Amino acid sequence: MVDLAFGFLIVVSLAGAVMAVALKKVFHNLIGFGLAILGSAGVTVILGAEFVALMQLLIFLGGIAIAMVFAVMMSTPREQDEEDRSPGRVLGAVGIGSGFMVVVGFLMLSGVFPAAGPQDDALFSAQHLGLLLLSDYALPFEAISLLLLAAILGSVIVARRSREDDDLPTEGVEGV
Amino acid sequence: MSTESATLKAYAAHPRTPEYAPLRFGTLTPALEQAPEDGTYYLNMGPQHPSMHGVLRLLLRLDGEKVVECEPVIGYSHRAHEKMAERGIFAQFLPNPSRMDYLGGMIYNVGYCQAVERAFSIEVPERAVVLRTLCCELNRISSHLLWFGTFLLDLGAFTPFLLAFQDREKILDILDSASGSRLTYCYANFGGLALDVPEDFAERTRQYIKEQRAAFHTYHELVTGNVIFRQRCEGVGIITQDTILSYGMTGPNARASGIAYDVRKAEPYGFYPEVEFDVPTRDEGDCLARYFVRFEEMEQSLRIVEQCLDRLPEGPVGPKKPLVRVKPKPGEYYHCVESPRGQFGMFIVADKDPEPWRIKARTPSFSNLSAMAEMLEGTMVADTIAILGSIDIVMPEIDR
Amino acid sequence: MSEALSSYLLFSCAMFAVGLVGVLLRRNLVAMLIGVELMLNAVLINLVAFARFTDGQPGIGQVFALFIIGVAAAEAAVGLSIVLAVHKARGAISVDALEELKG
Amino acid sequence: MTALLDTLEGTLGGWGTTLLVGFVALAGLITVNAMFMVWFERKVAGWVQGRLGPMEHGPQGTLQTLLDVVKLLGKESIIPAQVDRKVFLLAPVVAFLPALAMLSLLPYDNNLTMTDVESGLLLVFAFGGVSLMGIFMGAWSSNNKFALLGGMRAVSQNIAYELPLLLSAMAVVLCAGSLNLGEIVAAQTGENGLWFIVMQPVALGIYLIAATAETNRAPFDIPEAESELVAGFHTEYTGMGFAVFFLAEYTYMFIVCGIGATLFLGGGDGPLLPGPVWFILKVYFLLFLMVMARWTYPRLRFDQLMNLAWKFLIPLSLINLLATAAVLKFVEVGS
Repeated sequence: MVDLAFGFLIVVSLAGAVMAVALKKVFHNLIGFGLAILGSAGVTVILGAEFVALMQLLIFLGGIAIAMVFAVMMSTPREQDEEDRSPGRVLGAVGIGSGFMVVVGFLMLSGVFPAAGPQDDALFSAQHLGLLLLSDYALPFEAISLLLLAAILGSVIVARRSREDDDLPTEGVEGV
Repeated sequence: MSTESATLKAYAAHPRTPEYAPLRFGTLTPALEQAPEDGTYYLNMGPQHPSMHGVLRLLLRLDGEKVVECEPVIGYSHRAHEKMAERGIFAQFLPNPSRMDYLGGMIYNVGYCQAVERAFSIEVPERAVVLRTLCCELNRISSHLLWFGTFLLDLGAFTPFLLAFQDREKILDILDSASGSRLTYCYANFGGLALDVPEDFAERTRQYIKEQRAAFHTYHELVTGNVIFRQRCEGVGIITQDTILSYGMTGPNARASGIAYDVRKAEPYGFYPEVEFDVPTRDEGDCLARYFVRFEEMEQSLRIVEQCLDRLPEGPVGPKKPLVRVKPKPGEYYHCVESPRGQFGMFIVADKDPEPWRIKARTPSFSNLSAMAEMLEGTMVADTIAILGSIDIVMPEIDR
Repeated sequence: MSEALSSYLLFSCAMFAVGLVGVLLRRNLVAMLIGVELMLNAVLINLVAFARFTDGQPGIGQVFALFIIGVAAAEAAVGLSIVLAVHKARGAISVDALEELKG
Repeated sequence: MTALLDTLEGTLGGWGTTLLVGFVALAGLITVNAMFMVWFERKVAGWVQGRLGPMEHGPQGTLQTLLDVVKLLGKESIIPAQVDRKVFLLAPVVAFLPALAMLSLLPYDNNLTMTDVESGLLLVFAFGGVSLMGIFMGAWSSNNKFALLGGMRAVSQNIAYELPLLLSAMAVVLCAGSLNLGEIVAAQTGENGLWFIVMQPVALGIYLIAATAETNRAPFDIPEAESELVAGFHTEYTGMGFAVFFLAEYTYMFIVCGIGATLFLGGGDGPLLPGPVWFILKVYFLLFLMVMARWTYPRLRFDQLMNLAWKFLIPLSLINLLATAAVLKFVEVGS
């Protein structure tokens, strides 16, 4: 049963990933991206990491995908399909991608990892993760929060600057 | 225009036809095909839109949700009322004015009659004068109630709409019992009224006044103090006095900006000089001020109705035989009345014929709408709807 | 199948490759961003899989998976605001609009 | 009933039976809830506005919704020429499907949850994001400016209100010490357990406001504000497409109120009546509040809505969270 679900999720997420890359309209890419994330969140659940899967859904799907959709809506639909799709480009990109896949896949499969069998589920609980984050990994945790803060400030500044030079009437309307 | 037909040429040569004015409206339409370069876009609101009060079309150029430019496009319910007047005798135009402004039909009907009576010196019995005033004020309340309902509907509140309509229904019943029609009245005719009121009229009206005062209390509790309503209205769509004067806005919209002009006081007609009432004004000029002015007007109207009922004389309500053919005196005449939306004027040009040579109606909503386009710039889409609702326009009155 | 480390590794490898192709192939900035996110997602699965099937504290893999999610969010925030800025300035969201950044 | 289950288990196996029974139960719940809610909403509206509401079909008009559904089913589904067909058709499904998953997570009683997930609360909110994708797909593919504006509004609103929603729920999570919905209920029903409405009245207020906004209900219904945007993101949808969006909206209302009842009102806790009945009663009490708000208030403007979220609700919920944490710490130190 789990195998069946695993196979299904892999097919769904790889199909989504291919859609996300191959289709021409960015909005369709985004739908594919959403599918890929849904599928891989399922894979993460099968791996027993429920909390990580949740975060995948919440942040990749709820946050990033929505933000991207927003960016797509801001741009006009016309400019979304003028793209260079010459056979050379496609072949080159796919060639590099499959080359990578072959090399890294081979390396991974031939690698010897200290196998431990499936681990105890208690070590995968959100509680355990929370304790780890606040004890052993407190420093990286803080670093990540600093990174996020910097990213938010940076994006606000970048987005703000481009707003300054529009000369449309702004009086009487509060900033959103 | 080389292929102009003989008929068209003759028509253009006719002294009645004015020169074609350059078309101001609709010049933006071709731009709908193509988005402007600067990231703004056109949004075509109406003529089929839930909150365009009939068939107004607003062409908005938007930057996100902000209105950059606004162009009202009118004419979708043009029925050539003024031209119709020239084709019949004066009495044949009687049913038309109430079709122009279907919310203030009684006032338009009475206004036209008074204009003709004043022009050709027709006597009106005292009872008819009082009854006309009374019915006009009831009509004003019903119009304001409908405005109240639709304005709140535009702001997204549904309940006040139905409450207001329930109260308006009572007025319509009363006017129905007197005139026989509910919306487009033809109650007044030259020299008086078509019918006398039924016996229980005074009693029913008094009962209604009592109920309406209680209903006003409900409205205030439900709406006036509401935080969201205040936020949506306060400081939104401010009309300055300059704008009002330059566009010739009248009525509650002008009074909400502190211009205490009311035809009933400035150029008294009918029974108004005899009754006591105030002209409510506000200084803010925003949507909230217009809301308050209309509310206070409804209360003043109730006062007038009460006084009319108290002082209703006995006697005939019109000439024994209906005055169908009036005897015109050549000349130009203007008479204006206070409609629920402002100054409604009838300009009559008469020669010796029994038909009017020309009738021009000065309708208030046209000026009000023209000024609105100026106010909308820089507001948000939601405000557009709120402002449009607060101005209270009636499209057939603009298009005629 | 779901009990073998190699199947997860192959899966994440494939997803990473698809993301890589996306970044190389597309000229649209948002589409390229999608490719990058796919790659990050693949790495995340890899980390969790290793945490599940290899020796050592299983929390570590997950903690780093969470860090990756955080980095992905930060990257998306900055990336998208750059996309918006480019769109405002150039009227297009293609990398070709940024030619002059070449040295 | 058990015999039927046994037969099913014989033919389909354990998993299949669970799936089938769960699916049938959820589908039943969704349909019955939507039908009841539409009728309930009309009746409450009638009551507020001093009229009767539907009266014609069935006692007190109870069959009115059924007939409405039949009407919608019989309508032609118009697909405008310029839409992106695949996305257009997919959108209502994407908007609706997460509802199934979310409903299966609700604890209808202490031990009655279809899927008991360790972090069930977070999962519910995560699926909320998926349904937002559906709304957006509908808005984008319609190729209509009103729909697009509605979609933009929907997304900004949902992003803004997701934060206070999560933050107010987190205050409860702090009190309960768990993200599991069943355990949150258990924390309120134990020996000296108190419903969290007592400890977290502020959070409940924030939660209700944010939940109303998340489900795009009046007075926060700006994504589909009919007086401005005609019908917002579902302007171009007719017949079944519209019906599915409609169904999704009512199901999400049930879900957010179910979560609200779980977090603040003790889930299925109550005397005399069995747990699920109490749960349903509490959910419909919260739904009644939402319906009343719809028939009482005017709609907010877009920027006012944003200001309410960013300048008032989020700081308030942060302060609430902080105060909760501080109080809990003091209690812990004190004991």
